[in-house]
Amino acid sequence: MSQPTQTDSKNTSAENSPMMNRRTFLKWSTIGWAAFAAVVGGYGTMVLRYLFPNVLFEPKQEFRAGLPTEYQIGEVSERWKDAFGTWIIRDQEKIYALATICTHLGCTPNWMPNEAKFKCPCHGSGFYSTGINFEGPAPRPLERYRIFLADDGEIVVDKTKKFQQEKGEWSDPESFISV
Amino acid sequence: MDQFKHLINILARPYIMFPAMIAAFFFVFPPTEGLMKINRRLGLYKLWTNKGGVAIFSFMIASFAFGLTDENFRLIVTKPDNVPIVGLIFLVVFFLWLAMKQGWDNDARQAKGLKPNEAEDAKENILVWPDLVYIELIALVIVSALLIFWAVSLHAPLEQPANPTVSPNPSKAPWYFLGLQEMLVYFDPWIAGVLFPTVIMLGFMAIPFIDNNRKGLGYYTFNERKMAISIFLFLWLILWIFLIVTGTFLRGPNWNFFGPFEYWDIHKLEALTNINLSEMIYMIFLQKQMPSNILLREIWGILLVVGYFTLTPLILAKTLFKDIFKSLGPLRYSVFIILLLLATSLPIKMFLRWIFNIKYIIAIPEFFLNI
Amino acid sequence: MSSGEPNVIAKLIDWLSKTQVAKAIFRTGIPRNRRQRMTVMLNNVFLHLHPVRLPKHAVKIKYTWCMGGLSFFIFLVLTVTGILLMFYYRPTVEYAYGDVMDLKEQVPLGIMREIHRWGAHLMVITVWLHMFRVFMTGSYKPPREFNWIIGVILLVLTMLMSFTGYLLPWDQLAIWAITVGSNMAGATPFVGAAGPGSNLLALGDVNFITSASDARFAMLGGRFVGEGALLRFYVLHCIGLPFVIMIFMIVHFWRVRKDGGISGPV
Amino acid sequence: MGLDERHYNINTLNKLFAIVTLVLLSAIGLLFLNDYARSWKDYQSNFQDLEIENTRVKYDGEINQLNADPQYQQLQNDLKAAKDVNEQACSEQNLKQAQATEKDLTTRSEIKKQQYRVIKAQFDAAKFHYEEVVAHHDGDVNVAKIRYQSLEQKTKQLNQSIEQLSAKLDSNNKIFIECEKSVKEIERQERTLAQKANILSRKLKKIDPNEMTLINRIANIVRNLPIIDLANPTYKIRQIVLKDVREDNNFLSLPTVDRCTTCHLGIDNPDYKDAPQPLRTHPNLELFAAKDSAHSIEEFGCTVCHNGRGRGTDFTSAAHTPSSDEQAKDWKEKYGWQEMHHWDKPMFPKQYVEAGCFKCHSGQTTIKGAEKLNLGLNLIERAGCYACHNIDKYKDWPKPGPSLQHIAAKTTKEWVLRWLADPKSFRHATWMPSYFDQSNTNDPESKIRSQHEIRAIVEYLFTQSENYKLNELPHRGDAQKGEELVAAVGCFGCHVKQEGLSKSVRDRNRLKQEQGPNLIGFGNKTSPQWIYDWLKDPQRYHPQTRMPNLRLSDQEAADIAAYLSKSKNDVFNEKPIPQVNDEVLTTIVFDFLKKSFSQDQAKAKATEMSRQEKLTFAGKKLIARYGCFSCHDIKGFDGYKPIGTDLTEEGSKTVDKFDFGFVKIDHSKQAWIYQKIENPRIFDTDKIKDADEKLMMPNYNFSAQEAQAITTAILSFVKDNPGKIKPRTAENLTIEKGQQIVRQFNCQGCHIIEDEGGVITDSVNDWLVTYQGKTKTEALAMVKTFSPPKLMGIGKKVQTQWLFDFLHQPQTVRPWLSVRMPTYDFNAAHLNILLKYFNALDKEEFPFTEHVDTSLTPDELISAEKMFSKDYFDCTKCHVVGEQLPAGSQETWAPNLGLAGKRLKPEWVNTWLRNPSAVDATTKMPTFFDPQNFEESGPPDILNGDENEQIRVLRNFIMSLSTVTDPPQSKQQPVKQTMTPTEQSE
Repeated sequence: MSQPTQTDSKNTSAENSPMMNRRTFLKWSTIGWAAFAAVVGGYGTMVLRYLFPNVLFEPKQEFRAGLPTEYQIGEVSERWKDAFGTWIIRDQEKIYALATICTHLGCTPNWMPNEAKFKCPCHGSGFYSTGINFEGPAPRPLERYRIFLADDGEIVVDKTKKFQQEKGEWSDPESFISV
Repeated sequence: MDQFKHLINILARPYIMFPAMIAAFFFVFPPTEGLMKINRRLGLYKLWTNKGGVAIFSFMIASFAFGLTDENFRLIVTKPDNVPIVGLIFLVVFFLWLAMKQGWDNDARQAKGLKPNEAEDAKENILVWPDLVYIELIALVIVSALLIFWAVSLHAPLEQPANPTVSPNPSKAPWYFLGLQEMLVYFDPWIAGVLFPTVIMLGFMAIPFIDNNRKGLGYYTFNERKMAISIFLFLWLILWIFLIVTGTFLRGPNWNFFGPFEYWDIHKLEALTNINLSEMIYMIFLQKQMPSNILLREIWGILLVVGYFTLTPLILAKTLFKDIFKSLGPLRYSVFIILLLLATSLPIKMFLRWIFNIKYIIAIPEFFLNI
Repeated sequence: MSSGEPNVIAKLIDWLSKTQVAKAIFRTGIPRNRRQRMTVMLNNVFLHLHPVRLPKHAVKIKYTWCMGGLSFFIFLVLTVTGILLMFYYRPTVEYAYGDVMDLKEQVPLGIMREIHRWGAHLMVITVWLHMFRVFMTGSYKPPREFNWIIGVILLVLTMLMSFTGYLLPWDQLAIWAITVGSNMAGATPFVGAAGPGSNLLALGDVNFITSASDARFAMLGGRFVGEGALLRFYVLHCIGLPFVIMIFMIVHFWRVRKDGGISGPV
Repeated sequence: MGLDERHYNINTLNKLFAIVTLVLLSAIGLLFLNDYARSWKDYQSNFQDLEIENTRVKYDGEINQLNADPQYQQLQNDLKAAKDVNEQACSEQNLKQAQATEKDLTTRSEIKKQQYRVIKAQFDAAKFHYEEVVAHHDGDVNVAKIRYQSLEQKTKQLNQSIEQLSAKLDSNNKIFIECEKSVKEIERQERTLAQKANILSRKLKKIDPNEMTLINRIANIVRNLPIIDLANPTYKIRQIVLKDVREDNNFLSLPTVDRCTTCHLGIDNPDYKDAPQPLRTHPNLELFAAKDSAHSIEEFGCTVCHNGRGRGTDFTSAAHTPSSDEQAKDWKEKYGWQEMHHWDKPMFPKQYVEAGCFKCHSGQTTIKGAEKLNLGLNLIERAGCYACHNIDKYKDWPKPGPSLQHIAAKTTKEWVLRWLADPKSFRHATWMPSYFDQSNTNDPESKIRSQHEIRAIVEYLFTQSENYKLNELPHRGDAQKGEELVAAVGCFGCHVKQEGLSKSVRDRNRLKQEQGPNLIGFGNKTSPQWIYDWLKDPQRYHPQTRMPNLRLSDQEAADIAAYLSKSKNDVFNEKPIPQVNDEVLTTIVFDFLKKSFSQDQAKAKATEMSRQEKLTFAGKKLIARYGCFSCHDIKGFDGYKPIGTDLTEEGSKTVDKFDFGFVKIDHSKQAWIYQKIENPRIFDTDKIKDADEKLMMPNYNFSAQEAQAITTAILSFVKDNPGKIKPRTAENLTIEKGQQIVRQFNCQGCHIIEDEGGVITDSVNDWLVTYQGKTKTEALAMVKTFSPPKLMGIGKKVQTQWLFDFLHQPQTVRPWLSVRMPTYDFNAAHLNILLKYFNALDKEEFPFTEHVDTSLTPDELISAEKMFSKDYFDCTKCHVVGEQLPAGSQETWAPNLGLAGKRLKPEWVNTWLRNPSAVDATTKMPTFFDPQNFEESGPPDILNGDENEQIRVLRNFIMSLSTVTDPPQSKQQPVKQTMTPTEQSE
């Protein structure tokens, strides 16, 4: 029932006032609605920014692991095994951080220096010092953590990011430090 | 008996079950006249009669009862959070039958030149008080009673306290998203988890604007809307409900597939090593080194994907979907066909995986862009 | 068979319905005649969601399956049980699990939680079936296109409601289901840290989309499913999404009536 | 108009709408800016500039050093040369063949690997399937087996070919490695040498815009823009969350969250020592903040020590507290500082910062690094604050004042009257505080009342004084000898005898010397007979006294009594004693009576009493009021509770619980406490109070420095339990208990224990000069020998049983000492704690019995005697053996070896002989076995020159010495046998 009046008012608003300048009309309403759109955008931005707090109370996933020179070439360091579940290994060209979680059922393997391998005590999976699995039921190599050098030259290991060999991620520059 | 269960376990494997379902689907819900004829000849429409309904439900209840005799089946089906899905299966089948039955009845009436049942009914007006209000009240009471019985007989699950360092194997999303998780097997998360849900939502919203068939409003019918119903049911039943059922009941540790009567052995291994299309072309066919240029490396896949979304619509418009193209017009048709092609990309990717062991058609891990 | 008693009761009811109080509340008397049955629908704020009369097919449960009505009813059940649950539940990582445990073990009629959870599952199913019915009767066709869109939005909201509620018990099932679910958000193109194109949104060496600034983070309020996620999901589950869903429901019901009532053959 | 059904002109509405929307838009802009502008961002920006500057300076220094390093120059040249050589060797042509082969091999290997991965996965699955089929019998075993075996075969083959290929590849690639080897090696050396510079340059590239690429420079700005700073800003709030350091928040123990480092950015970095605040380094990095310090910031945060509001990130909300009015003014100008009223634990101002230590270190007697707090605690201990104010730490401490049970035997009423009226006029730095003539009682009326109060107290004291029969003086004492004795036997370990003592110089060592009273004025105070009686057996007069028995002979005691009685204070002695005015006395009595009776009854009762009755009645009431019984044993006050406020949690009281009266000081806890200590009655100023309502805390006349120290200590008494305190292990608890006894009995007055104490040394020095005729330099050289021994490593050194016996009943180890180890009245519990304490300090097991065979074969005995003799080590040159005094000069004299068998632990003797200076760096014992050249150090002609054998045999010999020559010092009569070196040398 309101149909006719609606169309009426639409027509009249523009034409019916002789002194009205169509240009001014457009100008002001453009400014008004543009500003209104900006306001709505501003509200949206407010909500968006509000969703990102300035501080987090999450447990630390990064740890500092000393200077690269503290690791010998060919060494499998167990320094951070208990505290952070990480082995740091240095070979001829690079340093990388291996997760101490067996890919079979999540046990913690042991490093056997004499046999130069990781051996999982649960089901006997074996891994080379590179993390590649070679014996036992483990379906895939151990995972590597993100590793990089801090400003002061110390190694930082970031456990939030993992690299899996079978996905070809070990060539990612963040998965090792070249020395 | 064991042999029989073993057979079912094998038949339930996705690469057997899924093609079989698709094949059967188009005979049961024929989208075209041709298929409709086959359907008639095979007498499949008889499913949508009372007798057919009794048959369907007897079969379902019998198989379910038989399944319950098996320990592994029982274990997974009676898991508290899985019970709704068992209910879902029965409800969906029941309402599918109900809708189809009324549809075929109406179709039969219309074939005789009569109006559909609903039209007959609609001639008469009924006061809402008390008929409808009372019916509704009864429905509410039934559902309330059902909920209370359900709540009393089945505890809501509460597992170990949350432990962010130990993930259960398998870790499953809530059941209504298991379809998406199942897609994750075949697609990267950004497709399965973001692109597909968005497209599904938008696609569903677009249905009223794509379907310009004015027939079939306000009454059940199949014949008048074969194509629409067939496509909708394909998406909803096969690509959504069926994937949820698979994800819930048939996916075990390490997201490995397990038959309904199979023990969820955490040690089960499957050969899951797949090859990217580019690797296949360069390393297996051409026996060459992979080019270092990404674009050059993935050009085949890119061509394929672009071709799929540009050439296929054109070809289809000239052949299979000629009529549809005509009735929809170019704009509607493009939207329709893109949505449809996106939907069919899932089964296509599945088949590529099963047959050619293909992982990604385009693999650019450098930009997290894998298709 | 004494005919006296029912008469007494009937008289009593009759008398009661004529009191000023009853009139004040119900306006209409006992809906006995046609006029009264019509006015009762018009005069009652809740009943007037319905029209006064309907074509016969629309009253038949065979046609409607009552799924829309049931979805709404379950939503109300969930609202009530949900409000009750909030009295005993604290959304912090320290307490959440224990509180849910206590609901099961200690809180009188803590079975509210079971009703809430199964009701939630049931609502997802009824909403799907409602959509299925609407499709099968072609009810999305003009003039009801817009209401179909609202319906799809309500469907998505229903699933989001269920998804956000899934985390609250704070058990292994909960956090890992949400972890799996939320990891997908992390793969959103451009704004997800693990999504395609996220590394394009960088200037020089400065990455702008990291695990602490992407879509997943906004959703979880943290880099993992932790206390931030629990609180955010709780707030969304209890206030945010119900508020939105209610608005859409109002529009949905309004449009059902305005678009010509329940669909029927033309 | 009516036709349109319109009222407003649409154009006007449009305009209006546009304008209000623009206003709203600008409001939103303002909102964002307001949110963005935070003062900590400015500090972080300043810090960045500093950091850049700092890094640049360091980098430049590093580069200059490198350039100056000839080795580096050499490497650069070498590198150039090696590269030139390489250009030839590694030229394209030479390597063409190898490169082609490499490419081919790599491709082949890659393809094989690809196949291997697929086949391996299939093989694994087939293997599992086979196992499963065998186990469950559900399928064809043969089919599964054949598949499994064929795949195994394939896997092996593939693996083999991959290995072959990689072997080929390795041998092929050798040529590359070879040709680049030298360059790589040099480069590696260069990298090692320039490591620091490289790290610094990398850092510079990250932080210094001048070193950045253009895009990074833009990014560096963009990342900190409003809104965008959600992603990856450099301006960040830094916080330390510590789950194990708890913050006490009204019954809730919450994890500490400190954001102080958001502004205090250089706090743990030694490079910012001179940076402007808030960026400056912590002033004591050795103990605090630094990573390897005892309180690293990552482990302890800030507020656990400093207090304040850890979550605050602006100057005021962090609850900073200025240390002076000037600073407050300065802060107001600079930072807009305001006092934070809504936080009960504002930061400690700088001068009281040590108050934060106690909450974790409450068990320790001396808190290392907290000098002011230690002084405060020691002052509390010495002044006996704990007697009136319950402080949990001092629960078991003895009363600080002397017993007044037998006061009539010690002194006269007149003396006590004068003394109470003004103790400082007798000994001007006495620890007895002043009760009368204070700021709230110095009006004429109060003065008269005070006189009567004193009179009443004295009357009561003397009435209750019990009979005490003093021992008769056996001899006439010789005051001069007495003076020498006081200097010689060690009285100055705990006492001073000084007129006109200045209180401002009382540091912690001084407090040790003031363990007992200043030895002046005895002539007025008491009789020589009492002094004699006291010296002979202090416990008889006052069973709880900490004054030990020096085992003085009758003559010695008499001499000292004579000497001390000589000291008199005539001014004091002539002070008039006011007359008693009955009216005033009655008022006092009445004031007390009316608390229990009605006015009329009280009046009646008061008038009924005789003067004497009034005096004793008022006396008792007054003693109860002033709490004299808290410090002194007074008859009739058993079961009376201390009168002062409990101070155990005084530091946790909120400011509003303190009554500041009309005193215009800063309304803060520390200001109040300081003021109270400096003038205990000040908060009565301008208040109208009845005589018995007035504040009565006595005045100790503490110096400003002391008041500050005590304030620090009282502020530190809090109820917070941060959780992360020194672990309460049995060992630590033992040490704490031991320290308490050491403190109570002032062992450190004479001995150095845990690197502290030995304050007697100065007086020993004086004694050497005055009475031994040594020159100052001589005295300085030998003072160590003549002072009581340092108690270091006692647990390792001394046998437990011997130590027990010794503490119970000292015997002479060093016969030349004039200073005596007195006999303390230790009970068994004390002794036990002390033994455990000394053992725990050295981490020795307790109880511990060592079984070492110290027997000698006849041959070994001969060798041992040889080594012991003049020809070899000449042990008797320094050591006393039995009654034989050493031959060498006095400054090298060393303990009696005759006691070694019973006294020393054999293992320790071994270690000691091997290398004495490793045990005690300041020892005068020569090192016979040079640790640098151990194998060659011993005499070659004994025991075949086997040093280890020599040490063992010598040890066994020393351990057996007591049985070889019977030492004259018998345990039963150690007192009489003491010889002074003077006697010996004559």
